[in-house]
Formats: sequence, C-alpha cells, structure tokens
Amino acid sequence: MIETVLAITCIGFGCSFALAIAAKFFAVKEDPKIGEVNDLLPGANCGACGYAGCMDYAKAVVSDDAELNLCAPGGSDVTASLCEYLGKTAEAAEKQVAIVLCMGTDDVAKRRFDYNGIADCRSAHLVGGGDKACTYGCLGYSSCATVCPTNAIEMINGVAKVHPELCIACGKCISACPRNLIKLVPEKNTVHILCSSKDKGPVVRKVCTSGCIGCTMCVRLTKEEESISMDGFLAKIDYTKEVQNKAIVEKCPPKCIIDTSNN
Amino acid sequence: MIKLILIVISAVLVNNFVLSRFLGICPFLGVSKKTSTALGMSGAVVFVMTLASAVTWLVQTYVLDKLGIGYMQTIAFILIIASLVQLVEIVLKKFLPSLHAALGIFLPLITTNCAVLGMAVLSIQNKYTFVETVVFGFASSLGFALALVLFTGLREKIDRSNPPKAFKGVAIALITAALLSMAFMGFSGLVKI
Amino acid sequence: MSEEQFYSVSSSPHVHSGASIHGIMRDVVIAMIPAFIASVIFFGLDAVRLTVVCVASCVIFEYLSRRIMKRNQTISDLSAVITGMLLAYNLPPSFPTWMAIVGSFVAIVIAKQLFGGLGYNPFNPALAGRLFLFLSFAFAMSGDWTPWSYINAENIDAITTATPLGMLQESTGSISFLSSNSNILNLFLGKVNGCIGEVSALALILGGIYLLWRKVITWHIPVAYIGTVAIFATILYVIDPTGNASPLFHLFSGGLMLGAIFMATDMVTSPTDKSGMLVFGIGCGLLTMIIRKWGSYPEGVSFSIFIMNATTPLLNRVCKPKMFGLKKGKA
Amino acid sequence: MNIFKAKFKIHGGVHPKYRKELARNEETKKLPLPKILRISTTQHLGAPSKPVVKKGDYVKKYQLLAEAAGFISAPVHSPAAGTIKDIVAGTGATGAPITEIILDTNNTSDEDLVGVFPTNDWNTLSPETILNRVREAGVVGAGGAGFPTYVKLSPPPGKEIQTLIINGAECEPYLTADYRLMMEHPKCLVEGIQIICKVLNVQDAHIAIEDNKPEAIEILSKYVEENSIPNIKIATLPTFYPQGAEKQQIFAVTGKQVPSGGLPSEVGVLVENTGTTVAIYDAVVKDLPFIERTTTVSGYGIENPSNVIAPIGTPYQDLIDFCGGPKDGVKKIISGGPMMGFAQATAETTTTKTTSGLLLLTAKEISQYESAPCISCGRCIAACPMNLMPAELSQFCEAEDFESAAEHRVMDCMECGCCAFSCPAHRPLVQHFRTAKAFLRAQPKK
Repeated sequence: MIETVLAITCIGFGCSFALAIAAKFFAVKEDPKIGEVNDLLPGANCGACGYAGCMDYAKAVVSDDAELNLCAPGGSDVTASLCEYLGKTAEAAEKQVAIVLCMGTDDVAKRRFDYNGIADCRSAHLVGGGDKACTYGCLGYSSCATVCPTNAIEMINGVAKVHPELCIACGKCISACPRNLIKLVPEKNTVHILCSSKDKGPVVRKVCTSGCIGCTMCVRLTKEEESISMDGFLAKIDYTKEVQNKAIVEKCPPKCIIDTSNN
Repeated sequence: MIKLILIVISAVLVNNFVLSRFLGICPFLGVSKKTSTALGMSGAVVFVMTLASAVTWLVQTYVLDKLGIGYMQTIAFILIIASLVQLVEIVLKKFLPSLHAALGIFLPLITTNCAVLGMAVLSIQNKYTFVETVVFGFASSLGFALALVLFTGLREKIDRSNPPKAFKGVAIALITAALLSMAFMGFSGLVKI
Repeated sequence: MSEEQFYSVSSSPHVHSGASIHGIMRDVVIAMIPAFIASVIFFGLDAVRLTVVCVASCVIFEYLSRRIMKRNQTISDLSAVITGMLLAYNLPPSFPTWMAIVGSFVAIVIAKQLFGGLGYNPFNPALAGRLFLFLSFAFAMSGDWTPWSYINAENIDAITTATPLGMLQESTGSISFLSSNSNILNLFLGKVNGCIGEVSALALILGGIYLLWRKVITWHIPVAYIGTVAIFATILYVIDPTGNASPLFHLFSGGLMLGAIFMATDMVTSPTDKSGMLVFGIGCGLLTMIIRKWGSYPEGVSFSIFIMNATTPLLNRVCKPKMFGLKKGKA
Repeated sequence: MNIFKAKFKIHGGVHPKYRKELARNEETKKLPLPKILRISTTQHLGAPSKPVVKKGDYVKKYQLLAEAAGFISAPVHSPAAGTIKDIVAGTGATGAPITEIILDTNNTSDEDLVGVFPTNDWNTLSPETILNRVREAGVVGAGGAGFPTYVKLSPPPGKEIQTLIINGAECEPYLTADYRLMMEHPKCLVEGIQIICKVLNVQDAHIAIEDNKPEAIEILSKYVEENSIPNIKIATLPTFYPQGAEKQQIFAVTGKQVPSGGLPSEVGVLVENTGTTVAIYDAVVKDLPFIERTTTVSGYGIENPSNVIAPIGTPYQDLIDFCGGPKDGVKKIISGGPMMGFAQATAETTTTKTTSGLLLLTAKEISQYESAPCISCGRCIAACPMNLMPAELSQFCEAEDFESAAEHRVMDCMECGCCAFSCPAHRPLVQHFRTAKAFLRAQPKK
C-alpha cells in the first residue's frame, strides 16, 4: 500500500519538477495587469463575451480595451469592478436605441421598376439605384434585420421597424443599411420624424404620400424649444432636447411625425 | 517490421481514433471551424500523444508492473498527460503566441481528451513493446489529425449550407461526422490485427 | 408606357446561355436509360420494381421534406429522380422493397435535404443511401440468387451464386478461369450477377459518351479513375497472374463503370478545377483497388468515392486556376 | 498583305447569340435635333465637370457648358444652340445621382455656333497642340468606360508605349456602331490612328477586328493598301465574348499579360476604341468638340433597329420614337450591350458620351435570375476570362464574407458577365461581385 502512495507521489514530483524548469526556461514576459484583471473575472471560460476564455478577455480588456460589460455570468458587478480597477467609466450614459427614419411602407411609397436580383438591401441599392421610387427610402430587403444579433428588427409591410426593448445599440444595422436610415437615439426621446428624403415637397409627394414635404410647420410650432430644425427640405429633430409640443403629430400634413410614448 | 506497418495502417485508417473508435470527439467538433486552428490542434495532439505513449509505457512497465499496482494506471497516466499538455502550452505560448490564442480553451482540453488516454490504455492492453507503443501513439495521432483536417474541410463547406433552423451549427456537423465515419467503415478488415 | 407596366431591372448580364439545372439533370437521366434497359433485360421485373420504388420514394421524400422545411419545391429539377435511379442501380435484384424505401429516405432526407437541398450536400446522396443499406443489411445486399436470364442460358455450369468480385474475394485456389475471354465478354455485356444497374458496362459507357457529348461531365474524373484502376490491376496481375484477376476483369466487374461515369462525376460533390478532378479520380482508383485487394468487402467503388467526396473541399482549396495577370506565381 | 491572324487564345469566354444582323446593313442615320436636351455633367470616369452656365443663359453650339474638375475629368460642350432651362439633380444610366443641364433647343438654327478652325494638314501640329485639342474637345473613351482620352494619351513618365491597338472588336451582341463606323469612315479612322501614333511616337499599330466582320476588314485593309501606310496592320481575332476587353485583347494580339491591378502602359501597349479614334480625328482636324456619337438602337422590341448619330443628352424616348417606337412586350430597356449594359427603369434617361447602345428586349431574349444554390458545376470557372473562381466567390459574397472574397481576388473581376451568362442555376453572380467590390472599396485602407 505504501509503495503505491510513494510511487505516485514520485511521478507527481517528477512531472512538476520538469514543468518548473520548463516554465523558467520558456518564461514569457506577461503584462501583470492581465493577471489581475483575470482574477476579477469569474473564470468560467464560457466564451459568452466572444473571446476564447477569461484570460483572452482579460488580455483584450487590457491591451485593445474591449467593452467592459461583455461578461454575461459576471453581470454588472464584474463590470463595476473592472471599471473601478481600470479607472474607466463604463458608458453608463442613458440607454441608446436604434430607429429607422423611414415609414414609406409599400401601401404609401411607390416602386419604379420590377427588381430581379439578390434580396439584400446593399445589393439592391447598387442595381439602378434601388427599386423604390424614393431614392432615400428603406428598400425593405431586411439587410438590417438579418445582421441584428438580437433579432430586434422586424420588416413590416416593406419597411424595417426596430423593437426598442430588444435593441442593445450594437450599431451593426447602421453599417448594414446602404442608405444610412438607422440612427442611435436616446430611448427616452419618443417623438421622431420618420423620413430622410431631402427632395423638394412636390418631388416627395410624387413618390411617397407620407414623406416630409418641408412645410416647416413643426419647426414653427416648436420655435421656443428649438428642438426641430430644417436640413434643406427635411425637418430634423435635435435629440439632445426633449420635444414638448406633441401637437405637431396631428398638425404635420403628411403625418410623418410619430410619438411612441402612447403605444 | 511488418507489424509496425500494420499498426500504422490500422491506427490511421481501419480503426481511426475519431471515426471508428469515437474517441476525442469534443476537440474534433470544437476546433474544426478553421483550418489554421485545426492544423495547430493536430500538431499539439501529435506531440502530446507520441510523448505520452512513450512515457506512459515506461511508467507502466518499470513502475506500475514492478510494484504490481496496475490499478493505479489511470491516475498515473492522467498525471503524465496533464503535465505534457502544460509543457505544450508553455512552449506554444513562447514560440507561437498567435496559435496559442487561436487554440485558446482547446489546448488545456487535450488533458481530458479521451483519445490520448485511450491510446495509452490501448497500447498497454495490446501488450505492445516500447517501439510499437510509440509507433501506435504516433499513428493514432496521425489518424486524429487526418480525420480533423478532413472534417474541417467539410465543415467550411457545410457552414455555407443552409439547413433548417434546428439543424444549424453543431447538429449538421454531427450528421456530417456520422457520414464520414460511415465512409471510413470501408477500410474495415483491411488489416487482420 | 402605362404606370403599372414596370420594366424589369437587374444587374448585368441580361442574356443567358439557356443552360438550366433541369436541362443538365434531364441529360443525366437520358444517359442512364441504356443501363436501365440492360437491367430489365437481365433481371426482368425486379429491375423495374426496384427502380420505380426508389425513384418514387426519393421524389416523395424530397417533396415532403421541402414542404416540412417550408422551402421552395425543387422536385422539378429531376435531381431526386437521378438519386433514385442511381440508388436502384446499386441494389441487387432480390432486394426487398421496404429496404429500398429506407435507403431512399437516407439518401434524400439525411444526405441531401438536411443540408439544405441540392448544392449544399457534401456527400453524394445515392452513395450515402447505398452505403447505409450495405452496412445495415449486408446479407440482403449480397444475397445469393440466380437471375432468371440464367435459367435458359446455354452454359448451365456457369451458374454462380456470388458476384464475380464475390468469387474473387472468397476464392483461395487459382482463379484464372475468372479472367477467361468468355467471362470477360459476359462481364462487358452484363450477362453476369451483380447489382441491377452496374452489370452492363456497355450500357454505362454508352451513357457516358452521351454525357461527354452533351458536355455535362468532363473526361477528367472517369478517365483518371478507370485509368488508375487499370494500372493498379495490371501491376498486381503482372506480379501474380494466378492470385489476381486480369485488369479487364477489374474494369468491367462490380460498380466501377457506374461509379466512375455517374457517381464520381456528380458536380456538387466533386472538385471544380480540372487538376482537382484528376487527383479526385486517381484517389478513387487507388482506394477502390486497395479495398478490393485487401479490404474485407468485395466492392470498393462506393466507399472510395464517398471518402473522396470528403476530400473535395480540401482539393477545391488546393487546386485552383492561376489568375490571369499573376505571372509572378502569386496565388 | 497587312492582315495577320492573332495567335494567342485567352482562357474562357462565351458565345452569346450575337443578333448583330438586326442593325447592321443600313447606313447610320442622323437624329433630327430633339426639342429638349438633358446633358449630364458625369459623362466620363473621374470627377464630374463643374457647370459654367446658369439658368436662363443662351448658349451657342459647341459652347463650353461645364469645365473639367481636376486632372481626371473632361469638359462638356453644348451639342446645339438654346437656352438653359434649369440645372437639376437627375439619375444617370447606372441609377447613380447626377446633375443635369436642361437645354431647350426650340427654334434655334444650327449655324449659330462658336467658331471652329479646322486644319487641312494635321502633320504640322506638334504633339502638345494635338493633346491640347483632344483635352479641350472633351474626348473620352467611347467604349463604355469613358476614361478621359488625353490622360490615356499621356502615359506616366518612364513608361514607353511600343504597340497601339485600335479596338474594333465590338464583342457585345446587338451593337454594330463601331462596325458601321469602320465601314463608312475608313479615312477618319486611319488618319486618327496616325495622329495617335504621332502623339505617342509609336511605330506599329494594329486594328483588332473580330472575324465576323469580314467587310470591315476588307475595306480597311484596301484603304491602308491604297494609301500605302506601312505601320498599320489588321489583326483578325476569333469571334467570342469578351474579345473586346482591354486586357484580353492585349493578350490576344501581343501575348503580353497586363499584371493584376496594373495599367496596359506597364506592358507598353495602349488600346483605343475605334469610336474614340474618330472623335480624336474630329477634334484635331475638324476642331469639333465631342458632342454627338453613334448609338445602336436594336433588339426585338424596337420597330426598325438602326444605328443613329444623336447629340449627347438626347432622351432615350426620342431615340425610340425616331426608330419607329417600341413593339409591345418590351420587358427591358438596356443602355449599352446586353452583357455589361445597365437596365433602365424609364426611357427618360439621356444619352452620354459613353452610350454605345440602347436595347429594347422582349421576354424571349432576356433571362431571369433566381438565387438557386450553386451546384459547383464549374461552368463559370471555365468561362471566366480572368481565370477566377466565380462559384466560390459568389458563395463567399452570399455569406457576406467579403474578406475571403478579397483574398480570392474579387477586385480583379471586370464584371464581363461570362460567369452569370453560363450559370445553369441562374445565380446573379455579377451582382454578388459588384456588391463585394463596392463594400471593399468603401473599406478604409487598413
């Protein structure tokens, strides 16, 4: 019985002795910070942060300053300890949400040719400038919906619509849209102008009945708050300010201003 | 000499460790996403298995058999394999940091890789001599590498396929692995060993 | 131009050669008809039964799986019909019907539709079905039977229970009678035992010529495959004429012709580049002869093509055409 | 004899139905001046030209409308006298937004023009003055790309041009504009070639013509024979598409391969389109700016297909009405050839200096794309003249893996359309590559 214990412990010592030499001989200069950050992490090596294990995430946090809130099992307290250790403030700014600035659904916006090709916005935009009569509007081939990691975007009647509660503001949909219709806006802003067409009124009315015709009604009504300004023939909301005067939603002739606070 | 060649053929083709004996499936599925990581992993496994076969045979014959404590075989083997893997990790971190990062979690996983332990135990059961054990270790790791590289090629093709939602990812990979092992059954009986 | 009548707008080019998947598959079906006629001549009703059962069940399985997966219907591109016919050609006449249906299920649903349909499957569906049947119902696949055409054949003593390759496998003594001219002629014409579609090399070669003429397949895979088998068999024959069958025997026996002309050249699962095809053919040839010579199964064609299907993605990566204007050998 | 058979055969290429017989036999007609001309300021590759006129101005024929903006750009001249009604945003043939100068040419006379000073002997002019005239006349490549010609005729220092090839291949189906040009104006073409030879001081020049145009070959070789011009020879090329592509033609005639991403001048060759050569002749000898060009109006959807000389800025609708109006069942209007041309949404788009053709095609002639999966049959790989692998490339683009597409050299694809032409699964291959190239071009250079 005693020989077994002795034999195994000898093998154990032999191996650990060999490893000690190897560790010394092949030592790799490592940034000490990585080790410390690694200790803050739960060490589950689950890969939810998208890196191959905790050590890898620690390295990414220290060297190429990856996001601090990616550790799913750790949750907010790991994020907090990481921030306090690295002295950075995780952007705890208010929650951002993506929104698609177009409401030219198939019943209001016209198409101008019968498109035969890849059902993807980026490709469709390159063939004849896109088959939607309005050259600014949403083509509806759901490139943004396919690229969204949390499936927060749904295609309704040919136009993309973002569900704010699912959106994690990762910004993938912004680069996917060839017409740059998607913006990141603070979640608390509920009034939006869903149009991005810079054409003159008559041109817009010919292609889409719910497009902004540049009548500047909303600008006049919110004059004191200066929350809406004209960019050529398109009314634009300044998202740093809250729009108080909700009357503009009814007053807007083409009805392209919406207020999401009620529904 | 003939016996060595037969061992190699049997370990690589006939009873391939992954496709016929179904050992070492988790790195087989885990690392076969990209060819570069697959090659890196195969290299690491070849190194570990060959060394492990030699060391485990020595320990078995000169320590365990001598003291008649064959039953300690599993613990001793795992101890040796684990330290060999740690050695590989240190060496890789020093000379091939990019590969070390790419392999990530799968490198320490080799310790629990049943192919390595399976090979060590099998070579003892088949009563191979020292040279035969090392050749068997090397050949079985070659078999593992062959299956892994073949499967990575297939994996990159089926990653571009669009199976129904339920079968996306590992499910379709497992079906492909099943078809691949069905193909390798063609070699059965190639070698009467 | 009234508002409603929109012009069609697409990316260039706007004209097309007229080729279609349906067209290609139709040519392959036409090329397989001589083999079907030969199978009916030699094996009669069984051949018709098996072919009809396999084709029908393949088409039905494809229809059902496309419906369940809510995808567009693709039974009109005839690829399921071809899989059905190929699978039927690989079955012996006495093969039970229900097993053929199971084989069709494996071929269409598991080996093809689960991957997403035509073009996505890494392995040839017909081969997957055949191997599944071969490994699960070994007895039924190689069963001993005497095709009715033998009853009234003149050389009564030539009735053999096993297939030519089966005899080669089990025989211990001299098998030079296998390589006699009359036997080779029988093999070539198809008056011999074996699976219903693979026996008549003549019919298969006719189909192959039709495919080459229609440019559905290129010569690279069949020539490389059959060439390798011929060379390998000749080497063996020269070393030991009594112990090994003659090269011609190896060429016309078993499923080599069917495999080389119809199954190895399946576009989806074979390399796209000419040099890749040659390597693919040679690989299939070597594996077939290795399995026939030393393996425990008499027939190696299905296994070898199946294994080479697995190497196709690697071959596609290694054998690439050199780009125009890259004189300095950059990939 | 000054005719020789080009001996190098390029890889790939396809044989579409050429259907050139539709508009090949009659003389080129001249379009009466349309009432409204909408002249685009992007008539060429490079920066769009800047308008120098404003709304309400009255302009004479040949008067400068927009000046070149930057080195790679070209001026635009007024094809007729008239008043500028407006300068508005419009959409070009490719669907991209452009600025259009709308010219109302109602009841104006053709003589009301800016003075021109033709010279009777261009040999007296120095290469610099020739180059200047070419630049001021706004001559651009008429083959379809529209690269400003004077930039092309002044190769970068240190690059010596040994051979000049005049591209008379016109491999696109339906189009016969260059063919008619070679038949009707051999003199302008040959002298244009001599002018280019003088500017580049090049010894030998070849006119490359496909062997499906025997009459053109015969007329040109007879003209060159009579005027005993030693240094111009005619190279006959086998007829297939894309024989007219620059890199392919250089290889076919000289056996040299233009390196990937490089310019033809790197192998000492320059290719010029026949239409451009005649435009150079007009600019240098007749001192005429590039204000009109021949366009083939063809296809089974037009009443009487023919070649028409029309001023730039003519709306397609005027061309269609001039050729007898559309038949019913027109499914596609294409600007350019069927292999590389752009399908149009409406007939309001206007011609530019690069509009080589206007096709009205019925359903019988065109194909529909369906994104069926690729069965890797290898026909596109056999057809690709650049020896790429369209099958694999399109699967990368489908999976939006544009990095691997870049590794497989998608940027070297010249969008000739041979792959999509021969794909049995009717996959929109060229659109995949065009999307990938646009994405990769937008990437900041890492």
